[in-house]
Amino acid sequence: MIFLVSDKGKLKVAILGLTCCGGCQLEILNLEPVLLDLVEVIELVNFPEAQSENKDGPYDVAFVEGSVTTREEIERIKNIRKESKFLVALGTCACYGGVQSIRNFGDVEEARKQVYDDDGSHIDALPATGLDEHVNVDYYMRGCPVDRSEIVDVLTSLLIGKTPEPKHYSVCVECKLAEYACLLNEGKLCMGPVTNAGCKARCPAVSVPCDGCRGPYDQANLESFIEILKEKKISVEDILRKFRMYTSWAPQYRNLKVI
Amino acid sequence: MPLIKKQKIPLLVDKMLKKFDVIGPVPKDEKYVFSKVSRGEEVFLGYDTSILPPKKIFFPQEETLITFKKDEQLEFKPALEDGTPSKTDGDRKFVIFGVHACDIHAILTLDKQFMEVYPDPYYISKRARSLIIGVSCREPKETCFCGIMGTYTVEKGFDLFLEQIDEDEFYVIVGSDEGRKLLSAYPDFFEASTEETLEKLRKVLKEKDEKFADSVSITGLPTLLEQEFDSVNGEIWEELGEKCLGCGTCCLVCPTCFCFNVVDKVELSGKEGLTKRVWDSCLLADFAVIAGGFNFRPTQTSRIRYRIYHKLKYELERGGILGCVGCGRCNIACPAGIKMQDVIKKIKGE
Amino acid sequence: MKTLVVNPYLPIPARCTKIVSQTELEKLFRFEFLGKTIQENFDYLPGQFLELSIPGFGEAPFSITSTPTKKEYFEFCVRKVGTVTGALHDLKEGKKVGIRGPFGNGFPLNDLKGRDIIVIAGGLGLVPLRSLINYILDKRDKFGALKILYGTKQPKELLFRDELKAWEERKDVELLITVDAVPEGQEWSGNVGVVTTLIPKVEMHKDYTAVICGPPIMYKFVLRKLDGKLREDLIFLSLERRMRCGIGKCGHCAIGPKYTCLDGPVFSYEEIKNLQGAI
Amino acid sequence: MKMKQSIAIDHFTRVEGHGRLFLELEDGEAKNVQLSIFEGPRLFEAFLKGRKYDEVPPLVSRICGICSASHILTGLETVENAMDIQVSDQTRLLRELLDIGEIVQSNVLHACFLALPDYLGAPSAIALADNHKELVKTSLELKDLGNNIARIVGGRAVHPITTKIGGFSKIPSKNSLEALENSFKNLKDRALNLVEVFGSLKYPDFERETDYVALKGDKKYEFLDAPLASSKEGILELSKYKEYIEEYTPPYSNSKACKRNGKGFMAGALSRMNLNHDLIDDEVKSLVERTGIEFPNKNPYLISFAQIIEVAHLIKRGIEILEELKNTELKPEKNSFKIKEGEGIAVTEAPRGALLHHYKFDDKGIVEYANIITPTCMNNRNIEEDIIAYTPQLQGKTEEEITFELHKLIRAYDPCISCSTHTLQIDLKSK
Ligand SMILES: Cc1cc2nc3c(=O)[nH]c(=O)nc-3n(C[C@H](O)[C@H](O)[C@H](O)COP(=O)(O)OP(=O)(O)OC[C@H]3O[C@@H](n4cnc5c(N)ncnc54)[C@H](O)[C@@H]3O)c2cc1C
Ligand code: SF4
Ligand code: SF4
Ligand code: SF4
Repeated sequence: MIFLVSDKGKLKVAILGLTCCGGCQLEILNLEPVLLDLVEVIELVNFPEAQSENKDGPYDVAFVEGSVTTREEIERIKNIRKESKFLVALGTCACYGGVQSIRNFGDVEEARKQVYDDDGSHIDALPATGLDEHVNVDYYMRGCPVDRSEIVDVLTSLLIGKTPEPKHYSVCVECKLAEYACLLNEGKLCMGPVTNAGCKARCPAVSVPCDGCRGPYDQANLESFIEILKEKKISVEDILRKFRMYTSWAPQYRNLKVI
Repeated sequence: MPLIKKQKIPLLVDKMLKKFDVIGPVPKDEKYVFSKVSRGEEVFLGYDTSILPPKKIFFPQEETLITFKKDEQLEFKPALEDGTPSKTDGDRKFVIFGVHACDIHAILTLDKQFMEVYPDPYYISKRARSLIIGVSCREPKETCFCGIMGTYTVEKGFDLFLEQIDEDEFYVIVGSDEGRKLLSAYPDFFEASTEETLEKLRKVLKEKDEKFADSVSITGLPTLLEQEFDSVNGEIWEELGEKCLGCGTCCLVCPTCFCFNVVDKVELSGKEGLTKRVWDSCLLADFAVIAGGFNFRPTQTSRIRYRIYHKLKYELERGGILGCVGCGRCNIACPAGIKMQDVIKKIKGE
Repeated sequence: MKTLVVNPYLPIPARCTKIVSQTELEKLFRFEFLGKTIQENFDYLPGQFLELSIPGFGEAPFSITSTPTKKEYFEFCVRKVGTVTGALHDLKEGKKVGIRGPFGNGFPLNDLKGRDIIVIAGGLGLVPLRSLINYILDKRDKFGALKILYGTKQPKELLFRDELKAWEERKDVELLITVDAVPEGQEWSGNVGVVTTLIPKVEMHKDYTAVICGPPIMYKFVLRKLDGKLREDLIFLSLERRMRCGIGKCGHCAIGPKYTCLDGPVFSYEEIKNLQGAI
Repeated sequence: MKMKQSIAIDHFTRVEGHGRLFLELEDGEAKNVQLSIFEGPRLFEAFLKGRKYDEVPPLVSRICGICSASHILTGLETVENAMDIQVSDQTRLLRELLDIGEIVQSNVLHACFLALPDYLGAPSAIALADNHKELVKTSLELKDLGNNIARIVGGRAVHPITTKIGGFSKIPSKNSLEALENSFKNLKDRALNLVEVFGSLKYPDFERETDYVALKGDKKYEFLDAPLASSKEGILELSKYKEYIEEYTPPYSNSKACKRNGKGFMAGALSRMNLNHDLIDDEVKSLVERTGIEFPNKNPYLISFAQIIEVAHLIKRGIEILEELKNTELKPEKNSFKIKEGEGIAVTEAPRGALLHHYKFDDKGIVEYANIITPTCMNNRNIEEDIIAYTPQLQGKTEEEITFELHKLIRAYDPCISCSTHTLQIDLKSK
């Protein structure tokens, strides 16, 4: 309900991690300018990366970063889900599996055996997936890493009792609003037209084509996009590799046919 | 009527900067953008086109409309100053230096949209403080089609217009009283014109008609479109719909597009916040979705068709002005290579 | 038509004075502007709408469902479907929201005065029509016959049950109600079938004026049933589109060259018959 | 009768990633120590194979969010080594600046947010704010400065974007560099003051001699551009790293560990300080001298102190760089080069210590072989050895106290666990 902050006290928040680089949690710690204001309105019930006194749920909101890569993690994420009213998949790893899901395209078990020979049997390496292969996710906060302003937006939304609203358009929108020159039109493989907005076109901002780290947006016209790339004489291998960077395990990309 | 030498323009801008804010085309990443300048030489009049049109000055990409407070009392306040070029200088006027003819046409259509029926105070507050100094294009660019739209010259909507008649000379056309005042405020920079210069002007204008005018014209287009909507030739739309990426950039760079979305933002305290508008695009999938998920334009085909109808037919029916000025920005921006003039030609069967 | 404020984007606060639950998803909200003079001077036409804003959640257009003949308050009947409507459903009596308007053209009272009228409502479409119906009933001698056809998906979705009963009992109103289906566990002894099945059940002459409001898909079927029966310039439809401003600026509600918020939401069939994307 | 006792710390807190410690004590002596890292394996070296050379830096950046710039910079250097690409002084300077941002950010994060609460008796830096508001504020501002450098030079705080092979995709604007310089200058005194704060903390009384491995500068305290050296053996030749760093996989961990000459060794701020203390900025040096703590030093708890000394030093170095950049005309560069077959190795100092990358490319620039050794892997063994050496000193303490002390010791190393779990090296031969 409206202005929950004043009505109901602090929001109980957990910030937890599975397998990833830790960069998205770091983006929470990187909220320096508002961090102290933030802890006025939320209670960090469980945040092992930053504090040593942590409690189990229930939580109002759990931010979970990282991909699910081991059996133990499957159990963990299921427990976290049970304990959380609102589950945010924090970052591209939690949303889609992240870079480590590139390995899913080969034989993971085979790879593990090859490296560890006999003494590698203790290592559990499953295909790396996003959280939603195992539990329901209430909000996908995409990005490798996430944009810290989105963290604040989502928290303020939840604080007033409003379900945060996802964006339904591509990076190009933010790129043009910020008046950056179009890199795709210069012949560079920019994933902007098929990628979820929300990063304010960080990469085009510094003349680097979008790598698609926020994954495909829901109405992305992949067929036309791939056709356009080919017309620009970008090789099929380069196209495929670009789709296999950060969000290769997104359902739309998993079985993508480029040729 | 007077004349100005090319090399004097930066000096004129320097002088103007003492009294006005000046916004002009400046280079950025091998393209151009309209931006506030601090020195006259930053204004680059030889620019081809800007990524975003000068529209962003009156109608910024993001603009706060209302701020609200919710403590004991619920309070709404208009946020008028936000987003204006001279936030701190109160009502300092600003000069937009170097606007092309097509963009002036576009500003006229925006004026209609924002200044009639429920006048928009946010637009007006900035529009009323602006002076527009136009500049002519000497050559049409490949991406432009002002020839088709008839917008390569302009008669009103500016305070001064600099028509280049020579490598280093501009003929100054006065478009308003404010423009006339500018001339008399900076007499040192202008020269009197002679019969010879007038002759040059006539010649330049005549050559322009030859250089710019396109064999394709828009006459009859609205009627053709009337027939085209669901007709057998509807394949045009299907084809475009398949190609279009739905990225929306064509609208975002368009000087006459005016659609926006409205969003609220709240402070962490939950007690204060604001309502802002952000540019929107009818090519985005959920533009016409209503509660319950019903989408009035459910396919990309229906969306791109709507945009083209809006530009070439509906705007004309509503306000007597075409919604497209042929500036070519959408042609440049469209990653799918969809070009408005190609569509026009196709509809006209040329 | 009077607008309340010079800045057309500026909401003014109003207090919620009464909330009555209608169905599982719909509630009736009564509001009053904070200043007495503002409330007293607030005038509107049946069929017009207001923009209601809940700070932080946003703004949404809602038809005024009360009649302008009641000066002390105004009412909305709102279905919970999303952000703003969700927050509104959580609202408590005594709390405040922002209001802008009224906007839109409203029903063409001049075309209705002195005429026989048939009102066709589907689901939530009854909300703006209730304003018109009560207006007509409050000025009964100024209008001719009044026939009301109303359909919902299932019995439990019927709105304004008390009023429906009151209308039914009046001699000068003919009210027919139908439901699409009767799921198990719900009681219903009336008509079953979509609202168009009611049309052949009422007598109409060619000069009847029809006023229609319902979900997008309903229009096509109703118009097909009315085709040739009534004059096209005397069929009026109230349409819904996405709206962000209510004043013809944001572009979302465009139907071809028309703006639902400025030129509508009420259109005559004649006006939109050939309009691309209207129906 | 022998007293057997086992202690398990199941989930480390205030470290990045997931790990646990298992320890068996017999009469107070540590018999069996297992530092195990159960963060899921990521298999970077496996999926790097088949990628194109220019995808390597952004991909390896994702090994670790905290030291993403170090991974990128090391990756860039490796590719540039393999393909004989030279970079300009401008690029070198901007890279150094970016690196300073990362070291400052990471050192402050570790020393002030993760380690300091142990010394001031608080469960977290956020809780610390109740009694030490100014200290926490300074730390936040310093960390923010580190991140702002990355935002301005790299385009983003975590996983920088502008860093391309051969140079930068975009040069920071004069204005933004000026703003940076101002924040450096504003924070300088407070950064120097932190040296005093950390110099006066009561560190546990524990020393153990080990082999300290780090880059060794010649004229300058180096993070990017100097040879690797050991306190025992002097300069080490990079191309032969496999001869003097032995990687192995403990059967209880998802992370590799390293030894040299059959023993653990230390990488990180204390190793750097032990090898390069004479190259510290003079003003900082005299502050350090006043604390009475001397380098080289064998107390691993002093890693945090060394980190703070580095922060102060780097703030001053940053000001120097920014002044130099102010006087140069920064231009966008287009560095053209030829893709070719080759092999490259590079080592730099990431915040937690030496970071080594090694790749082989085919003639199309496709990765054929990748090997990465991260500082956390280098330190894993040394931590275990420290625990063995330290536990006798803890005799008589309760289990809770022992757990706390050991946790503190592990935390002192600032292990970055995500960083270490990428390294399950696989030679994925596609069949
Ligand atoms: C003139 C007019 C009069 C109206 N009168 C009434 C009335 O009297 N009573 C009434 O209840 N309603 C009325 N409505 C409808 C009402 O305005 C909407 O229900 C309201 O705007 C919904 O707002 P919301 O914030 O609750 O929903 P939102 O949160 O905006 O959305 C609700 C639903 O819309 C869909 N949706 C919205 N955005 C998207 C998107 N981007 N992508 C996909 N789906 C999306 C989804 O299904 C979502 O669940 C009227 C509308 C108009 C135009
Ligand atoms: S640069 Fe990329 S994101 Fe920007 S408009 Fe072009 S394609 Fe879209
Ligand atoms: S531009 Fe693309 S790759 Fe870059 S941050 Fe945004 S979504 Fe990620
Ligand atoms: S710019 Fe091109 S691809 Fe993008 S929405 Fe417009 S027409 Fe479609």
